[in-house]
Amino acid sequence: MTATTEIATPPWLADESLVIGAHVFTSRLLVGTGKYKDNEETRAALEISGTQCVTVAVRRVNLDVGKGPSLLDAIDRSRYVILPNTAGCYDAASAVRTAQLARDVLETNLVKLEVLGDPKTLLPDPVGTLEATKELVKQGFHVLVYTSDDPRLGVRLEELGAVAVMPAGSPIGSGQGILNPNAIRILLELVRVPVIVDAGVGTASDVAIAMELGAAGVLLNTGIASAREPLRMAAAMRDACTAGRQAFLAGRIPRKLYANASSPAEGLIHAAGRPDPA
Amino acid sequence: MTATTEIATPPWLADESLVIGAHVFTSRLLVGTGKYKDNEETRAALEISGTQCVTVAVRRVNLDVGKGPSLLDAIDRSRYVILPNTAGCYDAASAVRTAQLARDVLETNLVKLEVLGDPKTLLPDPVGTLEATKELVKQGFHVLVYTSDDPRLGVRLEELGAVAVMPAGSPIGSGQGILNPNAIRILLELVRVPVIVDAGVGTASDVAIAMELGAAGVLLNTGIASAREPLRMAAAMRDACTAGRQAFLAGRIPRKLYANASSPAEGLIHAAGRPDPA
Amino acid sequence: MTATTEIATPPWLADESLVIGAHVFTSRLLVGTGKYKDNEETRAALEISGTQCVTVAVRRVNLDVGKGPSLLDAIDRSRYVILPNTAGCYDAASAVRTAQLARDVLETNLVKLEVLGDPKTLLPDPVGTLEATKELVKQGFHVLVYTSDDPRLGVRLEELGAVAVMPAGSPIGSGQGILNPNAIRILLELVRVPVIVDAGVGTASDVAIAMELGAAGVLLNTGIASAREPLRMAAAMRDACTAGRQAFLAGRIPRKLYANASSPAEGLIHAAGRPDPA
Amino acid sequence: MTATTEIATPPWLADESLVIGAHVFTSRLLVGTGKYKDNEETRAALEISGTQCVTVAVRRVNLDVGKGPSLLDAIDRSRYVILPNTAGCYDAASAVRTAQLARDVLETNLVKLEVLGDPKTLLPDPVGTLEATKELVKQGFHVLVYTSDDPRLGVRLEELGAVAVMPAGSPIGSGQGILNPNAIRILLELVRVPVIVDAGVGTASDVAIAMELGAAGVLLNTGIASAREPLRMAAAMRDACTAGRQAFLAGRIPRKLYANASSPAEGLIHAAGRPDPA
Amino acid sequence: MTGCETIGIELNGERRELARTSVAGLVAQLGLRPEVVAVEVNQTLVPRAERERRELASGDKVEVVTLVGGG
Amino acid sequence: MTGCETIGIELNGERRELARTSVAGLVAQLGLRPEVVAVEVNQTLVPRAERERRELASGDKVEVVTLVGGG
Amino acid sequence: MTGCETIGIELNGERRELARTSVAGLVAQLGLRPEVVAVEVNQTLVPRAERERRELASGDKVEVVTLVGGG
Amino acid sequence: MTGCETIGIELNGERRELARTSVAGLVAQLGLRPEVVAVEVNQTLVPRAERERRELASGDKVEVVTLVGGG
Repeated sequence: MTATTEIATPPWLADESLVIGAHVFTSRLLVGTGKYKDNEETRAALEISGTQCVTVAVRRVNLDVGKGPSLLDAIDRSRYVILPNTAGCYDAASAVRTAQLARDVLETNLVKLEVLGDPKTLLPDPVGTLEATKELVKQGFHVLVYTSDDPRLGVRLEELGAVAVMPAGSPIGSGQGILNPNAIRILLELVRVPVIVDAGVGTASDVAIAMELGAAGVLLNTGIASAREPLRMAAAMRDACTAGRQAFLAGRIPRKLYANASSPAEGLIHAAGRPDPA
Repeated sequence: MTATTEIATPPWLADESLVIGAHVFTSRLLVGTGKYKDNEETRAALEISGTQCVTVAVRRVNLDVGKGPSLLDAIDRSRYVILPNTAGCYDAASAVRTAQLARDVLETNLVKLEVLGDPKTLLPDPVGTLEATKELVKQGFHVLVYTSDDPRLGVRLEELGAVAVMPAGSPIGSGQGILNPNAIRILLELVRVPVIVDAGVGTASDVAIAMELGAAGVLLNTGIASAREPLRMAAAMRDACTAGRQAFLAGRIPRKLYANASSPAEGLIHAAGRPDPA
Repeated sequence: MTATTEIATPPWLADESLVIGAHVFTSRLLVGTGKYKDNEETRAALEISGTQCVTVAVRRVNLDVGKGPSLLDAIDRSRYVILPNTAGCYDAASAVRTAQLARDVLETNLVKLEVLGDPKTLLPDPVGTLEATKELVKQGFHVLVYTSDDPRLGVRLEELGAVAVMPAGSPIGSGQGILNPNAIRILLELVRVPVIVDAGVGTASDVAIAMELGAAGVLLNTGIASAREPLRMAAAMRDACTAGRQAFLAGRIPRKLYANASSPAEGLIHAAGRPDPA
Repeated sequence: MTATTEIATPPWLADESLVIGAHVFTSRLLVGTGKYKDNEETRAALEISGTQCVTVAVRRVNLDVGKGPSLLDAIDRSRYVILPNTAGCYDAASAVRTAQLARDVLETNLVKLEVLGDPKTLLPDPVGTLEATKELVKQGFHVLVYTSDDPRLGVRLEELGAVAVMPAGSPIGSGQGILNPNAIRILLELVRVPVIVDAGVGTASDVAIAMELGAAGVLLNTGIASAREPLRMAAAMRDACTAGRQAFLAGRIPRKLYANASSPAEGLIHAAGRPDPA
Repeated sequence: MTGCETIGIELNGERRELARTSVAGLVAQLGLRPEVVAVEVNQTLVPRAERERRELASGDKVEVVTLVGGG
Repeated sequence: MTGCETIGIELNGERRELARTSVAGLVAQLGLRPEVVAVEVNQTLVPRAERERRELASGDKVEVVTLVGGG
Repeated sequence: MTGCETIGIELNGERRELARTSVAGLVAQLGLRPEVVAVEVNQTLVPRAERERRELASGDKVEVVTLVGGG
Repeated sequence: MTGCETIGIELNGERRELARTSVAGLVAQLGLRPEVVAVEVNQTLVPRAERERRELASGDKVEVVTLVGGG
C-alpha cells in the first residue's frame, strides 16, 4: 500500500496522500452510490471517477427480491474502501445501531456518521451528532462525521475523536456548491484532522473551489448520479478534484481590482496618434 | 486534420472540436507566453497545459541582444497554432499595423485584437476595437477580438466579421475570475461564433466556471505564469478546462434551496425514540 | 435654488446635491412611471419615493381615448423634473426623433437616451448609443445615457458630451441588482460626470449597494411598480437610497476574514475552568 | 405600551412590532455600546440609530477610575431596554455567572448569551452555548442567544427555551455581512422565535439584506462605532433597517435572467430603418 | 372650393381621409389637448410654434405622440 | 415435538409466524446470502459469529439489513 | 477589638489587606456607586439585598463588576 | 561612390547613421535572423518579399519588431 502513498511522477505534481485512519488514498474524491440507474451504471461511474472510497447506506433487506444480486457485487473491494453511512438516522441511538450493523457486514471500523435534524432539509442535528460521535469513538469506530460548516462545531467533533470532519458545502442534494467559503477556510485553520466537503456539490467547479480552499477531499453523490450524463459527469468531477487540488498547491495569483499586463509594457511600436501610455 | 476533429474515445467523453477559421482544436485552453522565467519554463508550461494555441506579442527587437534565441525557438509550430496579439495598442491604427507586422513574421491570418482604453485598467476601448475589427477583417485577417462582457458589443463585433469574441471575465491580470456570469450567459445566447473567455482567470475553478457556462474556450496567461508553481498550475488549468467542459456537456443537477436525499428514504431500521420521518 | 443645494440639518448628514445640467437634486433616487395600476398609484408612489426626477416615455397618442387625462396631469412639474426617455428605440435615428418630440412637448433639454439592441434582452446597443449621443449633444440636448457597465464605453460617452452615464446594474426589469460591482467601481474612477445606476434594481438592498459603491444616484421603475405593494416599496427604496449614500459618506469598516471583538478583552471575571484567553 | 405596538401611520407602512419576552419594539435595530470615543458619542449614536434596545458588557470595575461616570449615565433607561451580554466568556459557567451579575445590577431577566470558542475567531462554541442556554432558562432568564448560522443548532436552542436566536451573519467585527443567506433563510423556516442577525454587519446594505431575508431584527456595534463617521453611519443603519424591513413586507419582484420592459412595447413611432421589434 | 378638398394621410400608421387642414387643425379635429402632444410629419418634428403654418398634404406620414408611463 | 412449535416475531416491521429457529436459520429460510446481511434482535446487533447460537423467541423484534446505494 | 482586625482578600484578581467588613462596606470603602456594581464572592453572586449582611473573610475571592460598552 | 554615402534614420525610436542600404541590408547589418523579424518604414509594413528591393532614405522612421512573450 505504501507504494501508492506517493503519486510517483511527474515531479511538478507531487502531492501527499490523503490518510484516514489506516487508509491511504491518492484520489481525494469520495463517491456515493445512491440514485444510479442500476449496478452497472454505479460500477462504471465509480471507475470513471477514479475514487478509492465509496459510501453505502444500510437498509432493511427487501425480503421479496433480497435474494438477487447485492450492491456489494458491483463494488470491487480490492479496489475501493467501503465507507458505510448512517444516512436516514434522526437520533444518535439509531445511528449507532446502524453503524454496528454495517460493521458486522463489512468488517470495517469506518463509518460516515449522519444524524439528521429533519427530513425536509436533511441538515445535521448538532446535538445528536455530538452524542453519536462520542459513543461510536468509544466503541472503536473511525468516525467521519457529517456536520454543518460551523467551525467550532467541527472543533468539538475533532475533540471527541472524529478522524475526519465533513462539513456540508450546502444542503444535501441542493447543488448549491460551497455557500460559505469563509466558514470552510476558518474550519481548515482550526482543525487538524482531514476536512472533507460533503454534500451540496452540484457541478465540477464546486469541487474545484472546495479543493482550492484547502479541503482534504470532497464527497459527492447526487452531482454525478443525477446529472443528465452520469458517466461524463464522473469524469468531470475527477478532473475538477485534481485541478482544484493542484491549484491549491500551485499557489494562485492574488486578486486585484484591476489590470496587470501579461505582455511587456516596453518596446511598443510608436503609436500613430497618441504617445505610448508606458 | 478531420481525423482530429472528434476526440476518439471513450464514448462518454465524446465532444466536438473547437473550430476557429481554418484551425481545429481538441484542447479548449488557449495560453499566453508572457511573464515566464525563461523560454524553458514557457515551453514546459505550454506542453503541460495541453494547449494547441498560444498567443504572443509583437515588440521592437532588442538591438543589443536581438541576435540571441527567439521565443519562436521555444514554440514547436507543428504542435501549436501561434496567435499573435496586439497587446499594448491604444488606438485602432497601431493595432492594425501591429497585426500586419505579426502576419509578416508568422504568415498567419490569425490575430488576437486588443485595443485598450488606458494603461491602468487595460480594459478594451469599444470604439477603437470596433474600428480595428472592421479594418482587419477587410484586410483578410481572422480576428479573435478581446472585448468587455457587454453582450451587444459582442454582437456588433460578430457582425463586423470577427471569427471569435473574447470577453474579459474580469480585468487582465486581476485574477478575479468571471465577475458577471449572467453577461457571459447572455452573450452566448446572442452570438454564433466561438466565445472564448479571455483575461481575469486566477485559478482552476475560474476556468471550470467559464466552461460550465458554455464558453467555447478560455485564454489565460498570468494565472499560470505568475502562480507560485507555474508548471503545477498549468496542469491544474488543463484539468479544470476539461472538467468544466465535460460538466457543461453532462448537464448538471438543478440548484435547490435544500435537501434531496441521496440515500433511500424507505427501509430504515425502526428508530429507538421517534418514528421514522419518512 | 441654491437654498436647496445643501441639505440643511443635521450636520452629521451634510451632503452635496446631485447636479445634472441646470438641475439640482437633494434626492438621489430617480423614478420611472411605467407599469403602475393608474395615475393615482403613480402619483402616490412618486410622492412617497421622495424623488425629484421622474422619467416618462413617448408614444403615439391613442386616438380613441387620447382625449382623456394625460400622465402629465399626475405629475406636478413644480415638484418633479421630468426626464423623457427614448425607451423602445432600436436605432439612433428613432432615438433622436423621439428626443425631439419629447422636447417639443416638455420644453426640456433633458433626455434619457436608450438605444436598445434587441427586444429580448433590452440591452443597450453600443454603436447606436454612441451615434445618438453625439447627435443629441450637437442638437443641444443634455443627455443622460443608458449604457452597459463597460467602463471604457462610459468614458467614450462622457467624451461625447453626455451629462450623466447610466450603467445598467443588470438587465432592465431583471431584478438582479448590481451583477458586477467591480465594473461600476472602475467606471466611477474613470468618469467625472454623475454615474447613475439604471436598471436591474430589484429590492432595497440593491439601491443601497449601488450608493455604497459611490454612485451619484439610482434610477428604477419596475422594482417599485411591480412589487406586491408598490407604495411600501417606494418608501423602502427611498430609505435604501439615503442609507446607502450616508454609508458611503460615513466610511465603512474594512472587511476581515474574522473577528474583532466589540467588547473589551480586559477586565473579564476569572473563568471557573480555563484561564482568560486575553 | 400597546399604543406603540403598532406603527400608527401611514397605512402603507403598517407593521407589527418586534416582541421579545415582555418587551415590545417598534425599531428592529439593536445596537451595541462598544468602541465609541466617549459616552457622549455613544449617547448620540444610540439616539440617531433609533434603536430601543442596547447591549452592554460586564467587566471588573476599574478600581482607580471606578468612581467616575458610569456608562449607565449615558443610557436613558426610560428610552432604551438594556440587554446585558456575556461577551468574553469562553465557558458556560463564566457566562452564567456573568448573566447573574448583570441581572443584579440591571434588575432585568434579559441576557444576550455569548459563549465563545476562541479569542481569535470569536465564533460561538456550540456545546457551551447549549449548556448555558439550558441553565439560564432554568434560572428564569430570557435568553437571546448568539450562535452560528447552523439552522438545526438554532432549532436546538429554541427547544431549550431561548426567546430569540441570534445567528452571526459573519464573524464578529469582520464586516463581511451575511455570508450565507441560504442558511438564514432555512433558519427562518425552522424556528418560531425571533431571529435577529447578530455580528458581521459592515455597512447599510448588509442590514437591508438581513431584513429582506425576513429577519426580525439586526444587532450591530462595530459597523457603526468603527465607521469613519459613526453618527452618519448610525443614521444609515437606521434607514437601512426600515428599508430592508419594508422591502421584505412589500414583496420584491422576482429575479429573471433578463429584460422586462418598463415602458410600453406598443405605440412606438415608426423606425426610420428597421421595423419595430415589437 | 378648396374647402371641401380632401387629402389622404398616414396617421400613426393608419390611413386617414380628411379635409385639407394644418397640423394644428388636425390636432384640434382629433380633440387632443395641444400642450400634451407633439407632431412629426414625414419623420421631421413640426415644432409647436409652426403647427398653424404647416399645411398637411396627401401622402404625408404623420405621427402624433404624447407622454406615457415608462422607465 | 418442539420441532413443530411455531413462534411469532416482528420481522422488518411485519409480523411473521415461523417454526422456532436461530438467527442463522432465519437468514437461511429467507434465502438470503449470509455475508451480505446483518441482523439485529430487539435493537441489539447479533454479530455474525453468534447467529447460530442465538435462538429466536416469540415477540422478538428482528431487523435484517443489507447495504444499498446511498450517499 | 475586632475593629482593628484585618483580612486578606483577592479583589478583582489582586491581593488586598483591609479591615474586616461586609460586601457593602467594601463597596463603600472603594468609593463605588452601589447601584452600578455587582459583587461576587468565591464565584457566587452576592445579591444587592445581601451585601450588608454578607461579611468578608480572609481568602475570599471577590469580583466587583460594572457595565461597560460592548456589543 | 554612392557606396560610402551615409543616411540618417530613426531606428526603433533612436537616431542612427549608416551607409545607404536596403531594408534587407539593415536587418543583415543588425545581425538579426530575417525570419523572426518584421520591418515597418514610416508606419507602413515592408513585406518580407520586398525587403531587398526597398532602399532606405534619410529621415525614414524604421521599426524592426519580433515576437515576444505576451498574453
